[in-house]
Amino acid sequence: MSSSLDDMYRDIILDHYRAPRGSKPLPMADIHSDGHNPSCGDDIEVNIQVEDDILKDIHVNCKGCAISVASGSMLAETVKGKTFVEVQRIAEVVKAMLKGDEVEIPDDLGDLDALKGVRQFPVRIKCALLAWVTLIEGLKHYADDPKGAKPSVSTEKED
Amino acid sequence: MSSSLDDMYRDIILDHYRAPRGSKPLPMADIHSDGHNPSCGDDIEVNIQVEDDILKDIHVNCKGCAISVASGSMLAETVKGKTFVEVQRIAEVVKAMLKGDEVEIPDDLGDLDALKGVRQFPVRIKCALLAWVTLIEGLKHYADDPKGAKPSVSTEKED
Amino acid sequence: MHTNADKKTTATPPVHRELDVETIRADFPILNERVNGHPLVYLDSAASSQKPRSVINALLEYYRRDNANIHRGLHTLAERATGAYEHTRTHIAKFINADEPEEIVLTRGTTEAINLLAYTWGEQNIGEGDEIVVTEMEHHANFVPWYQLAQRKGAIIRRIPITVCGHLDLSDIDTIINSRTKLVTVVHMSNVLGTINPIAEIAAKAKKHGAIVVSDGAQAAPAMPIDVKDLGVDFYAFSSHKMLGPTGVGVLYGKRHLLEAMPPFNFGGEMIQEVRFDKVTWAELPHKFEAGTPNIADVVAFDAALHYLEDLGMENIHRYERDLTAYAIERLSELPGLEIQGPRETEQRGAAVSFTDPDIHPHDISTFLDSHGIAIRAGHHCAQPLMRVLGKVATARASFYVYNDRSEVDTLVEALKDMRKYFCL
Amino acid sequence: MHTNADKKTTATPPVHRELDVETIRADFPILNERVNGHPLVYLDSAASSQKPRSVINALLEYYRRDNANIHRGLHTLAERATGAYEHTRTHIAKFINADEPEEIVLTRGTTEAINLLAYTWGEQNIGEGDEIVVTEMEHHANFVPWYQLAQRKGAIIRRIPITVCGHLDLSDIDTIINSRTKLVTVVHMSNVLGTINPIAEIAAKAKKHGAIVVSDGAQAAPAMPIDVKDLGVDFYAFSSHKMLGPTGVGVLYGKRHLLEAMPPFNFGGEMIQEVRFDKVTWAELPHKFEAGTPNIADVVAFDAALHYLEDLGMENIHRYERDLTAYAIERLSELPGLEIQGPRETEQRGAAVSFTDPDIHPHDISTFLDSHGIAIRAGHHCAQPLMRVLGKVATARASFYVYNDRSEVDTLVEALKDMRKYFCL
Ligand SMILES: Cc1ncc(COP(=O)(O)O)c(C=O)c1O
Ligand SMILES: Cc1ncc(COP(=O)(O)O)c(C=O)c1O
Repeated sequence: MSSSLDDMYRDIILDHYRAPRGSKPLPMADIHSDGHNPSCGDDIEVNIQVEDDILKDIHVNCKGCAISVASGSMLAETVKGKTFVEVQRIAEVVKAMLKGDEVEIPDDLGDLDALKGVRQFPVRIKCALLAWVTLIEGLKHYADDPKGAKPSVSTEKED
Repeated sequence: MSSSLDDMYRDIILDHYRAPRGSKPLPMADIHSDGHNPSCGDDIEVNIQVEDDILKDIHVNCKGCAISVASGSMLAETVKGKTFVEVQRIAEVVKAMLKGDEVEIPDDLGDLDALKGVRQFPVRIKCALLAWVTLIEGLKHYADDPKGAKPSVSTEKED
Repeated sequence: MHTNADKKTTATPPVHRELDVETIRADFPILNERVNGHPLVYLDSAASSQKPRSVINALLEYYRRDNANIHRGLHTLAERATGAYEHTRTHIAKFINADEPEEIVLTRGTTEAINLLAYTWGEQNIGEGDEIVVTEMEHHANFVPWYQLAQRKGAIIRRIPITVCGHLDLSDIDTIINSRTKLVTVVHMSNVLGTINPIAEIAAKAKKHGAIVVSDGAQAAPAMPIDVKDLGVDFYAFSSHKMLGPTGVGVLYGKRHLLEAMPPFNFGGEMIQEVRFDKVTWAELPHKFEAGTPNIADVVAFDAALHYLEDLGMENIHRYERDLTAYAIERLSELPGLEIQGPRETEQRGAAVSFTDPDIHPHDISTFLDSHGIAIRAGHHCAQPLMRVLGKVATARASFYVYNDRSEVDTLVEALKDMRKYFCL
Repeated sequence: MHTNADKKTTATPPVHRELDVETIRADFPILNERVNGHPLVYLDSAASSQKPRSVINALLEYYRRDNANIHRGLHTLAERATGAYEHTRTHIAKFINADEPEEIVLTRGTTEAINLLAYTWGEQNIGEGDEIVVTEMEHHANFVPWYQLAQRKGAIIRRIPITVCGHLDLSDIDTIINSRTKLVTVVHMSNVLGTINPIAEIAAKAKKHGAIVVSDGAQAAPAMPIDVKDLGVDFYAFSSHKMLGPTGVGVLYGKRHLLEAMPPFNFGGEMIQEVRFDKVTWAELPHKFEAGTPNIADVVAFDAALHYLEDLGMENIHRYERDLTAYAIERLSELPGLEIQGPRETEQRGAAVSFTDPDIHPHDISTFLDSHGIAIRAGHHCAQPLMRVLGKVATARASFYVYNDRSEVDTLVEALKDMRKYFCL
């Protein structure tokens, strides 16, 4: 097995992929956001229940490759219970990391570090990004108009 | 000097080129025909004075390369004084020869044999053809309508 | 076997002969590459084939001895280059049994060939309410240009659906093709399903209504003997790079009277007869459609690819691929849950085999196989409408060519077994 | 001197250095050819340049090691091929000082680049009564597409005339470019006259009226440093095959905001984002304009050509050519009756030198020179409107590049003397 393969599919990623977190549907979500990468066929749905400025609960439904599913699962695990401001910051850090910037992943977000291996596979970066961009879009949309229609994004325009 | 060059520019051709026959304008021509090869810039004008079915006199005015000028000059020399039928036949023989068919050039048309060397230079065949095609077109036109407008042809459509 | 094709005219094609794959493989330098520590197993020829030494050498020789711009040159190199370029055109005409070289227009590839057609024949002949018939299994190259044309013109796109087995469903063909039909365009062999479509049969239906018939031969031309007359098509398109030739060369075959009636596509040098500031006239076929300096070197080298194919014999290639595909389908069927797309029987099928795993996304399959040195393609294969019909977002696709053998199928199957362990255990 | 360019990033370009032509010549295998018993004297680089070994080897290496289809592949070869292809795009952007690789669209050549522009930007932005400004010295590639567009749209073509010395006559420029002007397109260097036009100055005039500025760099890009920002152009087009690169590759540079607003040209794979039977969306720049499998191998090898040129230094090339051209003009002027077209002084002039003999047709000149191993071009050079202005049906043209030297000019001049004896004595 080549080591770069194992760099990408780290145990932690395979673990998230096999048992995605946040897979329980949320009947009463406040934020809904859809992501879609047509060339991959990756499809993601992010639903969030808000309480004050906290992301109280989150549901991520991703149909896609191991990377996009694991990334969505990590997202669900990471952001649950955090404030809007914190989540925004984390999402930006992950985006920067995936795009190749040298960023420090805070210790309490240790799992996310596993996504770094994806950078060796340029065509797969957008898979890892999809969940995060979908989340950011959802938050932005909610801030602008809490009752608005749900946004729909893609990460294929950025590569 | 390469022998193929001398095959094309035979002395007889250079002689016709340097002193083209039929260069005297005909004030009272019955047949007028124009030929033009845009990609070469070869331009030819053939004017013929008819008496009964004989091509009594001919004027060929060719602006072009040595091959087109020599071919026009040979044409003037050859067809002068011959009948329509004879000329038609000669023109077809020359066309066939230039296109690579194995044809016999009658002894009395000896000079024309010199045009054979052109066949080694595919891009120049249309130069040698131009005068003959212009002549044929003029004859055809005259047969159809002796008072009609003069035709205009090109040999660049045939290669 | 004489596989290092040269420029001599090929003798009558050998019949009923097995391909000697070992000898063939020796002609393809890239097959000695190692990928991620494994010998390269190249199963992505439907995307682009590898090139034999004779084709690579033809390029080399061209640039070392003959290179010059063509058609307007009166010097020796220009004449050699022009001769070689036109020689390939003549060869292509023979290869697909066209009437004459003037019916062969050289393009960048299948995509450009079809776009040329839509911009010229299409602009001129398609009007409001006219119908264009396509199939559900078209590559984007043979769908989007027609879709755009229809949008511009107010024309209607009608589709021939597919059966669950991956064949065209011709049961409604007599309604789909009707008196409003102006154009019927059908992929000869699907790049996803492998299906070989009954072009002649469909062409006959189209002809009854006076419609023009186009076929996209990008996958078929590399794989089987092509006779445009037997197929009954008016236009046929294919790409050099999928049939052992260089990238950047494609072919649009068209019947002379149709090509003659069409306006030019691109404008510039070589395609005009005369240009004045106030009047422009076009060159004769096929130059009318080849504006500017063409991809001379690659066209010249494509000749060597055709020779290579002819030396093997297109019938032999077809038979060999059928056999290898049958073996691949048989072996892939051993894998639990693996779903194979397209026809099972190999009578009307080529060597592109798409499959999906119930649990593993095709992109993960491809990445995993690559770590074993195995190159396959994963994605929608530029056939998103078909993917939607199949209910898939993507498939994995292994595709085989003359240099592939059964042992490579075995390597693929073993790796797929490992893969399930890797991702699912 | 390090002329065997490789893939390492080039250091800062060498300044004020003489070209070492002997070393350069050793890099071009074709220069060892003999033609009609004479060593080849290749004076036809304005039609197509010869290729250094590094470019030929890049092709070879690509096909031997990396060949695969690009962009959608998830396997190693596909990633290598994609990387190499996109690497060239980035290199081109740097070579002409574009802001970003997305502003570089890869085409078959200059001709296709300009046609793409006319079909997309032109279709969208030119209407009835709008004016398109061209010059009298345009190559057909930069005239006929605009002429056709104007015909379709009822737009008006206006021409910048030339002076007797072969420069653009800008005395009426403020009438020619006016508030109705939508597009100004000017050849950067004339392939017939050699004139280098003041693009920046004309662009400034055009910009005052909000017109778009296009320049045809087919002859200039091989010969001098190009900075699209200094030139002030919106679009710039050129061809690989005239600048040491393979045939089949060209470049359309365009400013991002303009490219973004333009509709696609060809339709098919790679250029779409999503295709449904009833809706199609486009991929991002630059892929929107690159439908289908591109000419991958040649694009990859073009990188080696750019390296080779950079290693020599474009400033050095320009200076060398100027010097050689001055020598050629001086020597040709010795010949009685020979008429040289274009500027005499070499400050604003490149290395294409057209001439005519009062008694001998350019085709005969070319054929005669070829018998001495000398390759020149004769004809209208795809600039028939200019020929009409010059009052010529054709000219002979000798053109020089980095591998030519003064001794070859001497050979040309001696042969021309022999020629007059051959034809006229
Ligand atoms: C000034 C100019 N423009 C355009 C072209 C056309 O370039 P291409 O034939 O590579 O498309 C040429 C070369 O022939 C040229 O010299
Ligand atoms: C069926 C089919 N049609 C068209 C194409 C497009 O060919 P190209 O990319 O060479 O233009 C392909 C290949 O990608 C194909 O498989």
